[in-house]
Amino acid sequence: MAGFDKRVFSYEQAMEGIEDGMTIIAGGFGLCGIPENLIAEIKRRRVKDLTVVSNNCGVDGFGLGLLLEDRQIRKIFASYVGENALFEQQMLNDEIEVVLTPQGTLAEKMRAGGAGIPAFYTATGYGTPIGEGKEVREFNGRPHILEEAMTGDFAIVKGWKADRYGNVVYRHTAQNFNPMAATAGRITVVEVEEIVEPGELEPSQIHTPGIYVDRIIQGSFEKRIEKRTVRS
Amino acid sequence: MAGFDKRVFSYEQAMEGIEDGMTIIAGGFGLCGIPENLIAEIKRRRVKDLTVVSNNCGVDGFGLGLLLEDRQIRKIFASYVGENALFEQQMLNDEIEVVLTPQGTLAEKMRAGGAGIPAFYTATGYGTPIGEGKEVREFNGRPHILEEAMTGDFAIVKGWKADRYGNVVYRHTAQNFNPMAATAGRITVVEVEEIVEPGELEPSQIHTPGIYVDRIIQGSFEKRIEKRTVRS
Amino acid sequence: MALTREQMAQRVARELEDGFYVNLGIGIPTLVANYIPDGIDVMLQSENGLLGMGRFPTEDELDPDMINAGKQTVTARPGAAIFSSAESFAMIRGGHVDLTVLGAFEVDQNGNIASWMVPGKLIKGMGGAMDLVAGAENIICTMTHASKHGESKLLESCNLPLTGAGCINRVLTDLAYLEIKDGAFILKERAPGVSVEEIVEKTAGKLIVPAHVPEMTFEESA
Amino acid sequence: MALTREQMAQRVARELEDGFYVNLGIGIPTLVANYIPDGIDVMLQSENGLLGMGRFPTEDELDPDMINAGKQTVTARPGAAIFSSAESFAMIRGGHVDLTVLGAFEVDQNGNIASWMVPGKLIKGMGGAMDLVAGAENIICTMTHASKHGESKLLESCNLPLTGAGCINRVLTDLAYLEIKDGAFILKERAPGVSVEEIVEKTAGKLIVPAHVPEMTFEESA
Repeated sequence: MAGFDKRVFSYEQAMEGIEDGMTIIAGGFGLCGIPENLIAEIKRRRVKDLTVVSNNCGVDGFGLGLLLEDRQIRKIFASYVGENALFEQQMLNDEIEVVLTPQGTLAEKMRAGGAGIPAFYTATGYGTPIGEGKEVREFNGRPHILEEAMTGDFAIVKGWKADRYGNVVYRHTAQNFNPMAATAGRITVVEVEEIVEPGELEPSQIHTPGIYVDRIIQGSFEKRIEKRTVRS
Repeated sequence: MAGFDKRVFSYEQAMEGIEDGMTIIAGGFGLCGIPENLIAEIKRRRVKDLTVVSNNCGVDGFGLGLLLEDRQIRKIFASYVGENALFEQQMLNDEIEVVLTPQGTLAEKMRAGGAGIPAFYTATGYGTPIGEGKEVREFNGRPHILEEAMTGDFAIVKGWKADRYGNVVYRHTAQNFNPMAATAGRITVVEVEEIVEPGELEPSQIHTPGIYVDRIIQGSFEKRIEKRTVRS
Repeated sequence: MALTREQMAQRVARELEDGFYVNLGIGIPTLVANYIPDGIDVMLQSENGLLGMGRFPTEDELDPDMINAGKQTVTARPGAAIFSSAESFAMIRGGHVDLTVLGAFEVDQNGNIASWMVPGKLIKGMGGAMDLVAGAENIICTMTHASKHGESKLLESCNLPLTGAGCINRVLTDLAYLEIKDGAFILKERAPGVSVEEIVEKTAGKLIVPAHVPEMTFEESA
Repeated sequence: MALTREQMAQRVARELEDGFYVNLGIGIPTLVANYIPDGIDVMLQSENGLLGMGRFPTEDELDPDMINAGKQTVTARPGAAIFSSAESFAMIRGGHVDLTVLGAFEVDQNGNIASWMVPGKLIKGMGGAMDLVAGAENIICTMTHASKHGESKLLESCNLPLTGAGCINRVLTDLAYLEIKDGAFILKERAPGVSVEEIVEKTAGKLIVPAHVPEMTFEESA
């Protein structure tokens, strides 16, 4: 790997350095735009006591749900954790700690983490259990709560296309949390459907500039659909 | 104007409603990507006592520099105000109030204003005159200062292409402050080089979604170069 | 008679204005999209990062990378924009969405809403609901007026943990359309055949009843 | 002899590492781009929203929509990315830039830097300098060691209003290359033909002088 060539050629290399107890920030919304092969590699490595920051926790047997099977996740920050029987069971048994976080606050915490903003005020959650214990301050006559940024030891991201330099574009609504996750990892790993040559992506149309990205891997994806809804 | 058709067909319409004493948030960096015709229209209307939020203040006779000629700007938030003799003179004569603001903080204040984040912490400016009088708080063992969001009565923005719905893309580094400015205006006016049909812009490649935009106008632009630098 | 889910969606749809950007929550709010009045164009925002949600896809259009916040596969209409979750909630939190429609377990006379958590039951999370109620200036709650056992859900003060404080100003129940103002529910309309007395009886919070409370009307065909 | 501007740029360029993202300020820092060593690839970040700044344009390539933070017309290299000012400073503030090189009026032994304001003189603004020094973990200041009148600019404590507090760890002057650590300047290298005595004399802040201070060398052709 010389200069800015961030390609790796195995999932083992892609997740090299992940250890027990680390914090993982993951892109994806539901099962859309999730780094499915990077998650599978984390399962394969059997690392434990992970803290995961992700909007959802996959479903039974797919996505982050895979990491529940061997109880690899100790704590998760998420906005919605339904659709997963194993998760419910572990939550009820106190085998997993869940920090429910409003979706927009979660996105902004990741963005702030990557952007060097240690904390910000938001009206979201004021007066609710989410605001308990948090500093309250009035701005423009309205109470807001202080929320702190989040970063991870690893960020795992699913892109559509990337160049060797790690510039990434996302496809449709598979973008979701991925761009913020990409900024917030000490080591950011992006798996994509296609790696193209530098110069092929229009510079002003890049969603995640390569400066945020440490490793790029090309993979193939199942892209499971959670709620298939069609019209005739 | 029905539904989401945000086109207007004269600069007079584009700046309708601007009044003395209002706050104008402007896109642009130097003379690159500035809403030059919207500025000219503000000059034509002779509105006074304006507060302007913009990284720079144009040059003598062009860009925001035009608004200095009739002393239309009472106060400006900017990171750099060189390149302008008239500006220097008004500043030395206390005819204009200048609130120097670090460039990244300025960009973040506009973004926060549009995003409903009333305030955020940043290390930028701590221990400097910029930090004086601002709350200091330690995060991760490092002092940060509290900075508040900025919004405007009007935002004036220069785009490249837009559709009727107000979805905008910017060209090259003419993007700069424009996307943040676009989010922070109570009334956001975007002038562009070309208006295209809805559907012509790839949805995931839109820089400014139409929800932020109130008026779109197609214009022609001088695009003056501040520091022409070429190699042979 | 109490409104059907479809009638509730129809009634909410009458609050839409041409050019509105609207976020529709899961359940009855989603149905509102089926009743957008003629001559009115609204743009649906889905908080996972889509402005301009279109119809459900045909089998041929089906794309796993194209979903809405309810995780259903959808399409984008021409002129749609797609963006990150941070940008999506910048829109929401920044007050750029014109109308938000979402369900609730309880609402009270001070505009508090509880919609995400029933202590003792499994908690699945608030998703984007807390951001939506904190960010929107214009919210309609859709809910049943009372539980199956007849207990009011329009309260003096919410019993359940809140989703947001003092942020709701309009409620559509299966019995009535109400506004919330100055610490009281104001009865604006009643469902066809539902008496003011029934609404009074099933409203635990402070209720202001004007002299005349019109009955909602629905077209037969709807 | 004191280093020329070109030699200063050359010396700074030796601190570049393959794969570095680098922000170069106006003046001598800009010249560093001309001396990138063979076999080393760096990506230049320009804070107006360009990662991967290329060479100056030819007349044919000249484009008013393509400038750098110094407002000069530039090009983008293949693999460049262009983005908003908020994104640009997210990179900077978030510590993603590997090396920042910028000028200074004064630096002190505690790593404070003053570079933007001389009271009584016209103030043009700090531009992105305060964000850059607060955000970067790795900064090289380029400056003259002393004023024309011989007054040191490497001080015990900056006299001028600061650009940033405790953020500078390396300084290249026309006389020496120094590190700042634990409240002192550490003399690492001296300009060719410049004596340690001269550097000691012209450094007002606490200076640690190791037993051996190597002389910088420059190729003749440079």
